[in-house]
Amino acid sequence: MKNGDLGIKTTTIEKALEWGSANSLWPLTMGLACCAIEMMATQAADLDIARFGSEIFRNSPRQSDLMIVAGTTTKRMAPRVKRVYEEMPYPKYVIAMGVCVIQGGPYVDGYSVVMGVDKVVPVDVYIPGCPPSPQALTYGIMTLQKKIKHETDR
Amino acid sequence: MYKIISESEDKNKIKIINIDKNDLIEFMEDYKSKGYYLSSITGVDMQDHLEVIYHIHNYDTHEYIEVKILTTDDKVPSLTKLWKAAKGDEREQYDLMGIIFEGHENLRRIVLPDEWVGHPLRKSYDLKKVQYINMDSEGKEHVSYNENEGW
Amino acid sequence: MAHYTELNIGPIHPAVHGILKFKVKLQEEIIEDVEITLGFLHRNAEKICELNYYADNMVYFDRMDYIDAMNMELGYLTAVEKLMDMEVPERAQWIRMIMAELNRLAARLVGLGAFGLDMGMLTPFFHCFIEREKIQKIFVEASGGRQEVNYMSIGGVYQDFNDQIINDIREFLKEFKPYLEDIYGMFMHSEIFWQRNDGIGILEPDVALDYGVTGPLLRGSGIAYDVRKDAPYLFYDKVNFNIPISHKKDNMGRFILKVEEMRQSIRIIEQSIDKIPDGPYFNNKAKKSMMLRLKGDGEVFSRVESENGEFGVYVRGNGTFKPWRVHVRSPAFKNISVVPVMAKGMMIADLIVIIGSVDTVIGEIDR
Amino acid sequence: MVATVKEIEIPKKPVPILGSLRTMGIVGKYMFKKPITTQYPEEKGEIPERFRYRIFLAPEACIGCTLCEQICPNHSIKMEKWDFKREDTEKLTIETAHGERTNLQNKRHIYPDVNFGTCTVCRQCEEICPTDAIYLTHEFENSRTRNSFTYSPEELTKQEQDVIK
Amino acid sequence: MNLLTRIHEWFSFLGNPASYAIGYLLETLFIIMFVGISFIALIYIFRKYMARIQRRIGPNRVGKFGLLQLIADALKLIGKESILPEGRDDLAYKIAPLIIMIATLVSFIILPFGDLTYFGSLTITHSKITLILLFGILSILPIGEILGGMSTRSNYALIGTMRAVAKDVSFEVPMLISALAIVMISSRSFVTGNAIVGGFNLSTIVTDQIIPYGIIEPVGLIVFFISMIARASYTPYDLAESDSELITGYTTEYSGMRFGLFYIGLFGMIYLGSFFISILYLAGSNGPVTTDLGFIYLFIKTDILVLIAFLIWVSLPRIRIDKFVNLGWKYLLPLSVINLVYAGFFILYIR
Repeated sequence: MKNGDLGIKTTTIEKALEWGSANSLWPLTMGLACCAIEMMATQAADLDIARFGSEIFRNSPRQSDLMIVAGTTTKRMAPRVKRVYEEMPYPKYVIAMGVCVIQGGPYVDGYSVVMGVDKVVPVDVYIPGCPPSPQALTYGIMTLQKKIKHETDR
Repeated sequence: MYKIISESEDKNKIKIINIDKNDLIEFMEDYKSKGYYLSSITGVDMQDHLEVIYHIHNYDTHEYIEVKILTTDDKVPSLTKLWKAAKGDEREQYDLMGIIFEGHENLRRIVLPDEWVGHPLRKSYDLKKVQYINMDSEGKEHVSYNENEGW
Repeated sequence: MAHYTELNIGPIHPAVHGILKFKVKLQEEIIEDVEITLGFLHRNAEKICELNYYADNMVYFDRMDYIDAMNMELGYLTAVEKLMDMEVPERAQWIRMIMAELNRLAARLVGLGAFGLDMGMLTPFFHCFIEREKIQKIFVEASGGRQEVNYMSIGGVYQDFNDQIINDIREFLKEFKPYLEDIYGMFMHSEIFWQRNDGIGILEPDVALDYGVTGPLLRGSGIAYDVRKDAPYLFYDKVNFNIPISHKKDNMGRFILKVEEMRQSIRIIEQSIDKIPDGPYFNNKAKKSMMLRLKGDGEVFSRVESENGEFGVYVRGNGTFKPWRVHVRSPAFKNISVVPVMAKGMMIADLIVIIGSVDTVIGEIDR
Repeated sequence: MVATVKEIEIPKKPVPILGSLRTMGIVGKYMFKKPITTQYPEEKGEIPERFRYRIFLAPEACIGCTLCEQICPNHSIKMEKWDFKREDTEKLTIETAHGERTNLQNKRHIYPDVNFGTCTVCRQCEEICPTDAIYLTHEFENSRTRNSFTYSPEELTKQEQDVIK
Repeated sequence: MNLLTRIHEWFSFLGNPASYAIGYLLETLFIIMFVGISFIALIYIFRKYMARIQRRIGPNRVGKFGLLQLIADALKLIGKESILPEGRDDLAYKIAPLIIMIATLVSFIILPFGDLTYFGSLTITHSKITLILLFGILSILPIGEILGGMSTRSNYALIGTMRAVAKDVSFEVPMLISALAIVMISSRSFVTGNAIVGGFNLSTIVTDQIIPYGIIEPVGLIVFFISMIARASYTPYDLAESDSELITGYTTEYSGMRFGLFYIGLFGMIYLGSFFISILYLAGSNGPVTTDLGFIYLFIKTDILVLIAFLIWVSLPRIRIDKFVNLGWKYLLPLSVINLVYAGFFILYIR
């Protein structure tokens, strides 16, 4: 390859940026329901999520990279979730935490719950559990990091 | 003077007083003057009629009383003039059960958007007819039966 | 014509403890009017309860006040057991009481931590969660669930206490007492904390009663109303504890009162842990293969003291396996309705503190 | 009635600056204490025995009674046909909460199929199962990048790393 | 001997004009690089320190002990999309973070850093009025805040800006007056008791500080410290970007690297302030044993101050805006004036 130098260089830069965004996922403080408390517990001392660089929970969607949809997304909330998602800058990632946001969870019979947040925003990683324990959420974040670095396809 | 139709007890030893719905205001005014406060309002759909159950509570004598009225035309008098606690409760019961509280100054839906069709806690509410909500750029919510127009 | 700034606080905002919208009319920084919009977490639990068997509905009650799951379960169970005329063995009742108080502690800890965060105090939050984690470990040991425990069942509890759990609870209490004083000190020694809370969010007792407010908010206004004393359920009439009240009527009084209640909870647990008798932890009438075949008839209204106040459950049965109507008297729903009264004329920063002091849980408000 | 009402004591207001210094002292004290963090992926921390997360199935014990399907609050469990070869399991003895059971049969050959995307881990199925065929385990590392969480009866018997979705 | 002449010596084969030019350039680069590296170290230390207080571990996965965490953060912020909000004031929106960043960096160049072995004095700016220059540059910072807040047309940012302005106005004055007291004291030599020229020169202030001025006028130190934390908008005075009320105040609408610049400004301000205090009140680069290690002394003093500021950040709640402005005008201003009068009497006494 004669003119491949440039290609190698760009991939290296891309790799570096990927590495950067994988290791510094600043989550948005968006607790919707029960899972929010477990999200807070993940942030707290026992299972310090700061070890992975996700220390800073940003309040403004403009400054966050990761939206952890923690809790039931109701039909009234869905447009707002969508709007918040659109306010985030690229590259942005979404974790669906808990079964309510995966497929409706305990509220599948109901009339006012969205059956899966992936109908509203594109989801990168799904974490089942009701609510997922902090360990499970940490594992989910690690899965997301691997996904950003193209290391896994689980 | 109000007339007590019948008295009984529920399984938790709470006194149930059945009265006519036209006597409600008078009855509640009397009990308010005795030091009772409104605790909760429950609507029960009995399919041919609605039951509205008021739980009132006296903080001094520790007495709980259940007041039950029946209505066949969904309309009952509002208690907002007596207790402010009724404001939220009545809105909620209107929203979910479809009980119209006459005299409530702000009888709007509280947990569902204004355009929502039907009252979900009614036994006749069809859960299979799914409604979807969307929001326009000004923050107004719109409800439709079409899946593509909302979530 | 005065010029107003309109500020939407919520639905997603760090200060509202969940998803709730406050539409605030501001004149400079002074609040003229607050309008509350609810319903972003309306999960139709009451409707689903009508479609399910009695035993299934525990799941939905767990998720109402999601940080105080045990008391929610207790509220439902006391109602349903009365409806079914089911007796609960003594051992199960003591276990329930310990678990309910432990969960009250856990819920209060979340409240304290979030209250600190509302004011920009970063550290108490972490210390609160360290202690809460210990409580959750006890829950896991007993029931298998961390937060939404689903531990109690109709006629008793799912799993028995073993010696290790009792030891763990004792150990936890021993460590927790000085830690609680430390956390309390972190707040109380700071004069800025006093500035932010002293005389802020005044709630007059007659207003509180008019709005149907219960829990620490009502006790903070000087009215000694606690369901545990008013209409004792479980064995609350067999243990010694105080109902703290405060005539200060403001945030400060409520804060001290909440911490005092935590101390009383510790007292209750300490007393009841010695009193657990031997015996069955389950009523055989509701044994596991019978779970689907429990019938209820009649109507019942039962109330318990949850983290936020009087949590009432109205259940109507019609003789079948499924309840006809389940209604919840939500304390936080009543409590949040006084926020506009308390916040009027205050500053925007005070509103945040007031919301933190009312300590709402949205899952219970919208249900 | 043992519960008594007691008015709380309001402590004195702290002195400005000195009070804040005292707060800083209490907060700063913890700098010299050891962190309590569990380094999760390497050390799992102690997981209590009763901790429950993922559902597993012991197919030899399942008798296809559909009780779990009925009790599940949100219909996560569906019964599904599966040709599981029961070799000599009719003679198998299984110890259950109701004592020992022998001669277990699954005449309709139906086994539970769990949708873990809605399962709330409420443990009612484990509780009601008469033969303890369905049980919950500590397995919690099951996050996916795809929304496919329906476990067939066969997958329910496998470990998480063997179930590739 | 100072850094400039040292570099000039290295490059003297190029002739005088060229070597001096290179000298200035390298010197400035050196300081800016030093400042940049210590920013990174500072943020890393802050995270670890805060984690330690909260009984956590802090970042430790990226690189050894999480040392590469900040680089990952920076790379991410660079790679991030920078959203331009609709209805913005374009120029103001884009220039605001730059103003903050440049003002913070430039102010570091003015500080007298003291001596270091072999290199000699590290001070770059040799002016007689560095104190005034520094205050001049510090007063540029609010402009960045105001531009950033007003240009985005968000209500949160608007209220945040109002607060930022109130903060800057009410704390600039006590800060200046307490600095004036220092000028008064330093304009009379301790050693000889004679009047000396150059009270507005930071270098002179340092060299003349045999006893740290913080011991002579503790009131001034406290006033200055509080004002410094307030100017740097740290808790308890972080009203302008109070997390729980105003999302992030005037930076609410900023994303990507533009936000990163604000973020650096936040840490830069506390660093600068600590340098400033240790120069004015804690005898700067004067140390007990040798003057050769002056820079190290200054660095240690500064870091201790920064750690104290961080401890205040993590432990105290946020003050309310009216009390905050009251604090500035009703308590700090009179205190600083009293301090000024006291300084006057002090000068009379040492004569």
